[in-house]
Amino acid sequence: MPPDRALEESPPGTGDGTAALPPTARRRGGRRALLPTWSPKLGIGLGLVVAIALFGLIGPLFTGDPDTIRNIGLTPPSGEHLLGTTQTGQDVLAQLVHATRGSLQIGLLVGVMATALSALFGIIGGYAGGFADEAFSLFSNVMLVIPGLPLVIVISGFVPADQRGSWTIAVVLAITGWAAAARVLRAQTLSLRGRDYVAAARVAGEKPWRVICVEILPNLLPLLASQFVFSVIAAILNEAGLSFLGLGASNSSTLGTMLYFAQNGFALQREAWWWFAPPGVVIAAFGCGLALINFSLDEIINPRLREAGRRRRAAAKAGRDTERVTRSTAA
Amino acid sequence: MTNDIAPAAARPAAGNTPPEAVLTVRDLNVVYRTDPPVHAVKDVSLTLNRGEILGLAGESGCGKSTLAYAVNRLHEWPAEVTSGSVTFHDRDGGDLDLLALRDEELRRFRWAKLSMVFQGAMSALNPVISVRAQLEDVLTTHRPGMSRQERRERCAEVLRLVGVEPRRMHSFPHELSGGMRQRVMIAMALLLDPQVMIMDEPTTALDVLVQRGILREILRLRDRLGFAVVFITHDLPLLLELSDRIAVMLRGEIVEYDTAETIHRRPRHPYTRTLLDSFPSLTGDRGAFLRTGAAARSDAPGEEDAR
Amino acid sequence: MTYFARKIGFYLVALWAALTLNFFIPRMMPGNPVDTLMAKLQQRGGTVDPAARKAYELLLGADRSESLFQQYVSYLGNVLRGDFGVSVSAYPARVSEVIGQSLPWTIVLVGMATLISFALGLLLGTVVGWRRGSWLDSVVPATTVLAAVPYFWLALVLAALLSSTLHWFPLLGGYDVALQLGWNREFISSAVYHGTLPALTIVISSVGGWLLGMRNMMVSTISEDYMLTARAKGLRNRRIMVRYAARNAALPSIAGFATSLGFVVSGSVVTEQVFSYPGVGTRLLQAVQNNDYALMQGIFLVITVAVLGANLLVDLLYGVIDPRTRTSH
Amino acid sequence: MTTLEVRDLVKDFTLRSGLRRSRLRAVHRVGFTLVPGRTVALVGASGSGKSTVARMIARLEKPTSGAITAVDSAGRRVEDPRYRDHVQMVFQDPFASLNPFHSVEHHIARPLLLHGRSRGRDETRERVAQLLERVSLPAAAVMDRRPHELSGGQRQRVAIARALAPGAQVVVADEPVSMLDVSSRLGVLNLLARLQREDDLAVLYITHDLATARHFSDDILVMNRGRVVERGPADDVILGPRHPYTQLLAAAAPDPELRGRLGSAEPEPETASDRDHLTYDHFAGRWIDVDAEGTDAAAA
Amino acid sequence: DGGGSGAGGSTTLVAYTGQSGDYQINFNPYSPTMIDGPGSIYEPLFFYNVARKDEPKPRLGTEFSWNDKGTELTVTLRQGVKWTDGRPFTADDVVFTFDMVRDNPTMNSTGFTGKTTAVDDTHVKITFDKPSFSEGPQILGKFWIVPKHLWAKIGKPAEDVMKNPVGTGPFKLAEFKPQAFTLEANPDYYDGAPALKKIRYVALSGNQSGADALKAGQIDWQTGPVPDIKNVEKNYPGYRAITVPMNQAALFTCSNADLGCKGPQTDPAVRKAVYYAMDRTQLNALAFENTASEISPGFALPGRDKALVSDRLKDPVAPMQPQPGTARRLLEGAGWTKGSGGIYTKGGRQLALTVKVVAGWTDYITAVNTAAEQLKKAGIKLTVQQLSWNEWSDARGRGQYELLMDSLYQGPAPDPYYLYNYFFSSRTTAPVGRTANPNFARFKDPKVDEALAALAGIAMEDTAARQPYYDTIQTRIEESMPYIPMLTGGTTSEFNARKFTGWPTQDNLYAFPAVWGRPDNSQIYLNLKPAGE
Ligand SMILES: Nc1ncnc2c1ncn2[C@@H]1O[C@H](COP(=O)(O)OP(=O)(O)OP(=O)(O)O)[C@@H](O)[C@H]1O
Ligand SMILES: Nc1ncnc2c1ncn2[C@@H]1O[C@H](COP(=O)(O)OP(=O)(O)OP(=O)(O)O)[C@@H](O)[C@H]1O
Ligand SMILES: [Mg+2]
Ligand SMILES: [Mg+2]
Repeated sequence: MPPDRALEESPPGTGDGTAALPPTARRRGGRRALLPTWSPKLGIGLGLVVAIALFGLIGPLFTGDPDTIRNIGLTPPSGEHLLGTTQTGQDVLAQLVHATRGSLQIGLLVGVMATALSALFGIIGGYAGGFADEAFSLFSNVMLVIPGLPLVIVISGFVPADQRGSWTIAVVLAITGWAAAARVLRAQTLSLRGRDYVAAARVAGEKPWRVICVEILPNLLPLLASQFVFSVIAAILNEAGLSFLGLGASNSSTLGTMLYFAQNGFALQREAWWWFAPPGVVIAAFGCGLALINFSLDEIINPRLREAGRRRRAAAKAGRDTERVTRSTAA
Repeated sequence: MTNDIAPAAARPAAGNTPPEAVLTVRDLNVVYRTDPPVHAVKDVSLTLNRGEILGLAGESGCGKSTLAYAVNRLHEWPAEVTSGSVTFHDRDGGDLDLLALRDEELRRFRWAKLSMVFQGAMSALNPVISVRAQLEDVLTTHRPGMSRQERRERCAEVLRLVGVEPRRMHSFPHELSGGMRQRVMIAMALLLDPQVMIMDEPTTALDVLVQRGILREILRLRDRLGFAVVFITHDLPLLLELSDRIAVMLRGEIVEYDTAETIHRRPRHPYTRTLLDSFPSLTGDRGAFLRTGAAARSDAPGEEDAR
Repeated sequence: MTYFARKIGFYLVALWAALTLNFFIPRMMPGNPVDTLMAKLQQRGGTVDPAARKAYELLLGADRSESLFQQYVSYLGNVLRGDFGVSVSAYPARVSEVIGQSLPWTIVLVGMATLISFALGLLLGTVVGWRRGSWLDSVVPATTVLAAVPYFWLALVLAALLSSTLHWFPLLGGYDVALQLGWNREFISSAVYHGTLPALTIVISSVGGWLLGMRNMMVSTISEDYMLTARAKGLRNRRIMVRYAARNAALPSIAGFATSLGFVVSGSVVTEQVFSYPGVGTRLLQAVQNNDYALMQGIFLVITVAVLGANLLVDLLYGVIDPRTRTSH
Repeated sequence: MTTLEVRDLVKDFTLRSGLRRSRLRAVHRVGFTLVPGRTVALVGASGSGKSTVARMIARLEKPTSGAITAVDSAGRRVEDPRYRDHVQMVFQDPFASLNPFHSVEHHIARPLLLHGRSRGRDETRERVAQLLERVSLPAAAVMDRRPHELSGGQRQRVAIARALAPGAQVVVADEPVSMLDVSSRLGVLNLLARLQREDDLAVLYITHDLATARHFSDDILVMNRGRVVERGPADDVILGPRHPYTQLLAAAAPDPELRGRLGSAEPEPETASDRDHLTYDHFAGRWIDVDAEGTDAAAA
Repeated sequence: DGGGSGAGGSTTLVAYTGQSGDYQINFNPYSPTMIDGPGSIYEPLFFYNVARKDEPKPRLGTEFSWNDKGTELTVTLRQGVKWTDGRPFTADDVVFTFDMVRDNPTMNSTGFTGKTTAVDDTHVKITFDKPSFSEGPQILGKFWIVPKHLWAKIGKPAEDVMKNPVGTGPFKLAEFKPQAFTLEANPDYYDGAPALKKIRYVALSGNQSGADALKAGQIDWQTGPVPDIKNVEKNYPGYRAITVPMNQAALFTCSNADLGCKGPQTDPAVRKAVYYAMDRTQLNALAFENTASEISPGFALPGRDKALVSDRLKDPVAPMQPQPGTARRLLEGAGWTKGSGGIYTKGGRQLALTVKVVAGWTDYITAVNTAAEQLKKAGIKLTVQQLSWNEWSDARGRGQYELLMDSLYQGPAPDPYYLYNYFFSSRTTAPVGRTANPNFARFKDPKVDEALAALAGIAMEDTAARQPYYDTIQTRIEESMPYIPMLTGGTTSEFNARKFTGWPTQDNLYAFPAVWGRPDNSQIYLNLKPAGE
């Protein structure tokens, strides 16, 4: 009897479970498969994101009021103002810290809302099929072609001005940003819906919402995570773009509005790089960090990518192993 | 180009003339450089004779495909042939050390002398290119001198050989049934009149009835064209019926290598016996299986497995 | 044929829905064109007599006695006849005239840039994907940095560097305005010269996305079984890369390309702002800022039709490039 | 003990191509009865409608017409909410039928909880362990693993345990071993056979492998293009096939005993026969036209 | 040439009017969306310099006179003037133009009702049914005379874009492209062809690109902010800048509770406390780069209207330094008490105000943010709310705001009368909820209304007779302060003094030097000469 099948047919309790694991056992699967594999890319990405998040979260505790106006006007970085001041003498570092927090907040809000919307329309549509599916996918396709720019103004108009701020812009960005993801989710759900384990759950008597939440959703997690990350990047970038056009989150401070004020204050023309560069750099670094994290998520969604990623690293190691294997072959 | 199809060669394997080898594999080792490394093929030695059908049996993951790919050097990283040799004995007399071929030589060798048929024909055919284009690809690459007309005719000819109407040439793979796709793959493998054809589970995904039809086709073509076949499957009864000799693989090693008849009647290795017993015979004695009788009362592993 | 009928049916419904939304969205915006115009004149010329308000109300027809539904019906009718009405912000020009004047610039600049970035992305993606795991792969994350930089920021910095400081490119505009418009060498070379930097910024910021998508698809495609068949067939590497790998891997990108073509118009707003480039993006902004419903609707319609049209085209073309879809279901 | 009766089962699928729709009859007037302690095998080539029958029995698909009735030991009809307590299904692909995200315990505990067969964590865990041991798996070692950490045969055992968890007495096994490695197939089949005997289960064993159908079932139904073309005790059907399709199927099954058969000329399958729509019933010993007589006559 | 492409030849003046996006052809001087023409192509009868108290300069008219009651205006026309198509200009053209404006409500943007008759070929008479001295500058200075022989054939003159404009002006259209259009000197101009041969107007995308183009020497004249305004001459070699105080920046308040205004700002004490709490020096430095100047709480321009500033005002100009004491006294006098956090309260409600400002108007945003900090020190809480322009103007029109930041604008002649008539007359206001135009503060004072009515019947030149009424208006305004004066905003223009000479200077402000000022810019074009000629 081949030893590696010992467990398969051994009477209960006698097999020592671990020794008899089939060769595939070391492959990752289940919940652990949902975690990205560690790689330098992921490390750098997480590092950037965490650093910027901390910067935005606890930074405000250490800097002063970003709105404090000083008569010194525009000054380059100095010991007192590490990143200099704006034309109204406001401390750029303090502004940057608050703006980062504002942008993160918008990114997070949009990420959550857009992902929720796309999950709602994509997964439910995909699972329910039939008319609901047709209607949902038509709706998402229409949403895909609606221009977002005027929606910003329209939706802002419905929110009382004194309650307006990053929320409003986040809602708009979410509303205009979920559709593409929903299409992807729908396709994925359609394929998961046909899986036997979904059928098995139904045979076991599970309710539809439970099938969706417990059987289907977890397997969509990497995809959802990737879409979340993506919509956070997109939200921060779009918010900056809208702000540049003067349509942004005007009553809250974000990196976009900061850039907008820098631009309006002729920061670039005055070569006040300390005012213009940092917000862009923070956005770029944050987006880049998220993109790097997304690389790892991509590898979960499409395991073939992982193989490609591993090649190089393993190749270096291969030299050492060859020796060992050939020796054991000879034996 | 009709002389591409050699006149039916003698069938040495079954006859009395001493067998002439077309492919020799000696002490082949293949390792997957993963973490930890997998030693997928261990010291395998095989000889494939001209016109013979060699069955390669073994359960999933024992290294059958790895062996087959190694012969054609299809492996990419992380697979690596660590030692051994594969020699091709050409009809014209020359020997080719396949593992030593340079890239361009290897490219020329592939398909011209040794062709392959893979398991899933749907995925083995490019879904977005028509069947004809995929057939002609081979000819334009390996027979650059051929005219369009000749190419067209050659494709039609091989399709006819495998029993597919030539006008289906213009179809795309998904427009063909599974059986037809597999036939197209075989037709493609015949295009250059190779001396060896490696078939890696060519019928596993097919319906029993279709499978039968294809197997019959392979035998017929082999008899007519005289190529040798390496037939890989885990379906031992099928091999017993089909092949001349059988090699049984277990965890990368060949544990038994003999004529089909011997393996069927007098299996020596316990694993071969296990394998044989895994397939209840259709027409044999029903009592041979454990369903009824005292033995069936317990499904103690030893008994369940021992057959 | 029914496949096409179904597709076209879907697009018609989507078009109708989009048209309807386009009708209502601008109408929900606060403010009205007359006040906007008044305020603009005050801001610019200084003096506006209070009586002007009445005059402009009459001129621009701000008081709408028609019910919303009537407006909607006549809007749909007009749109079908290709009549989008009169632009308030460019009164008394017709919307079609305003758009017709600006659209070619946008289409040429942003369209070409999108095309170039798509082609370049596909090409680079093919090469990087084919040589996956080699040092080339480490270039990929770098391109995402470019995509993560806010576009206008990148554009402004590049413009400041390449135009203002190094004087390699002209700073603003679509051509040397001293030249005569027309299909002569001088004008075209001036237009190309002026378009290079804006196009470059678009390409830089968008090529990474195409590259990454194509690279990932290449990696997936390479492990398909038919790639193994192709290698076993002894085909040349180049042929395998192009005909087997790249051709199949490019399919999803092509669908994405159609969508991105549709967004050429709306995506051009920022580019045109930064480079003072003539085009329809600025018009959109102008329409939004001036409560110019008709112009807004006209431009939305162009965007919608462009997006839907591009998608329809790809849906139909997809049948040609991907035979599997032709007989699906 | 539950008995399951299938009568006059018909299933039509609507195929959509563009705006046009067409109907495909996947199952046509199929009828049979599953009784405790007996295994019925459903054999046939690909696309003959076997899985569709199974899915209708598992209520994953609604029959177009016909009836599927489960009757419990007291002779009462099993109505909807309780139906799943009685009838369960084992799927073909052990890799796809277990959710890679959940542990083995979850897979078995859920039906236990859903069908009120256990309460509380500890009891559930204990019952899961019992079930695992019944399917010859070391409960302690396996319980907290996830499907990918198990071999195919082990997974199929988990799937069987899951089917038994609600206390089902009718088990539909749709090609339970065709995806398994050759060497673990018999183990799973033997396990099914043992459970069937011990619990007096009624089993519908779906397969395209005539050999295992013969050895692991009492009766065999042969399906072709949605119809049952032959029925009878296992040996009678395999060794003495009457319907041309059954004969063809039997001839196609590899059999080392018949070495050399492949090379020799074989009769090409007749494309159409006048008996195509008839059913040969070995029990009755005659040809039956279900279209005329209904499945009651056949299922007798 | 300034070096950049697009600048044109060395005799072409490249002007940027702030146009963002392409031009849409429209040379109809009566169209609100016309892109140019008034003054340059079409001429008024006289030129009124709003920047300085000048006599009106003759253009098509040579003299004018009112009767004593101000109901009859007689104008003498210039002789020997030709339209650019060669036809002679006559009194008929003037009559036609005036009648056309009167009879086309869509063109009549000032509510002109006069009857115009041609006395002879060179004299026209306009009669009104009530005293209309104040209408003079509008009629004489802003009615663009158009050729009867062409315009009489147009069915709807308000809706024609005049692709080929024919006028009497010093310039005519040479070429139109959406990205730029060019005017060239009219060789047959009655005063001789202007020295400036070509003017090219270019389209850019706004202030930023204007500043960039200026830096690159691609434009010769623009009106708008540039970085570091004080050092234009150093930063842009050859260029000069000029700043003219013109519009008064103020915090508009919805001041009139009777008309439906709500909030603490309806209390005059609060408005005045805000007025005294502002640090105008700091505001000027931080928000306006010191280009703004003093403001009079009576809203006469301290420079131009110096003579009219009432000596009965408490402050002839608003204090540049904060006066916290005064503010405190005012508030406490009105019953406000300092509450927790240093903010005044009354009746349990905090002295908290919301100020609306247009998102994107950075100088104003900076100003209100700065003011918020300053007011905090004085115990007044100011919350800044940025709105899209559309919403902001909607709120302003309907009076749905507490405070907003905006500026008051002047009329067609250098006289504060127009501003008072626009912003402080009860005829131009409306209850909250209905659109006011432009008395957004909803200020209503019978004494002011009376004074305005009286002023309409007194000739503009008769300053002695007018002054008492100005005194009344200014003191009432100071008393009530519906628009809380901040600073007088300067309009800054930058121009290429190396390429052209003859630009206005602070000492010789012969026209308001804004490139978008029409017909002011034409007056400047007429004065410019290419350098070195
Ligand atoms: N790319 C790979 N990386 C690492 N290990 C691999 C790879 N491909 C195959 N293996 C391992 O090599 C061994 C042999 O695999 P191979 O595919 O040759 O088996 P096989 O006999 O063809 O099986 P099957 O019948 O399932 O096709 C297996 O243990 C497998 O896990
Ligand atoms: N959801 C469906 N929609 C449309 N047609 C279907 C559907 N499911 C099955 N069919 C069709 O019904 C017929 C019977 O299918 P079924 O899966 O029952 O066959 P089967 O006997 O189980 O085959 P196999 O041995 O391949 O599993 C086939 O022709 C199939 O194409
Ligand atoms: Mg294999
Ligand atoms: Mg099936």
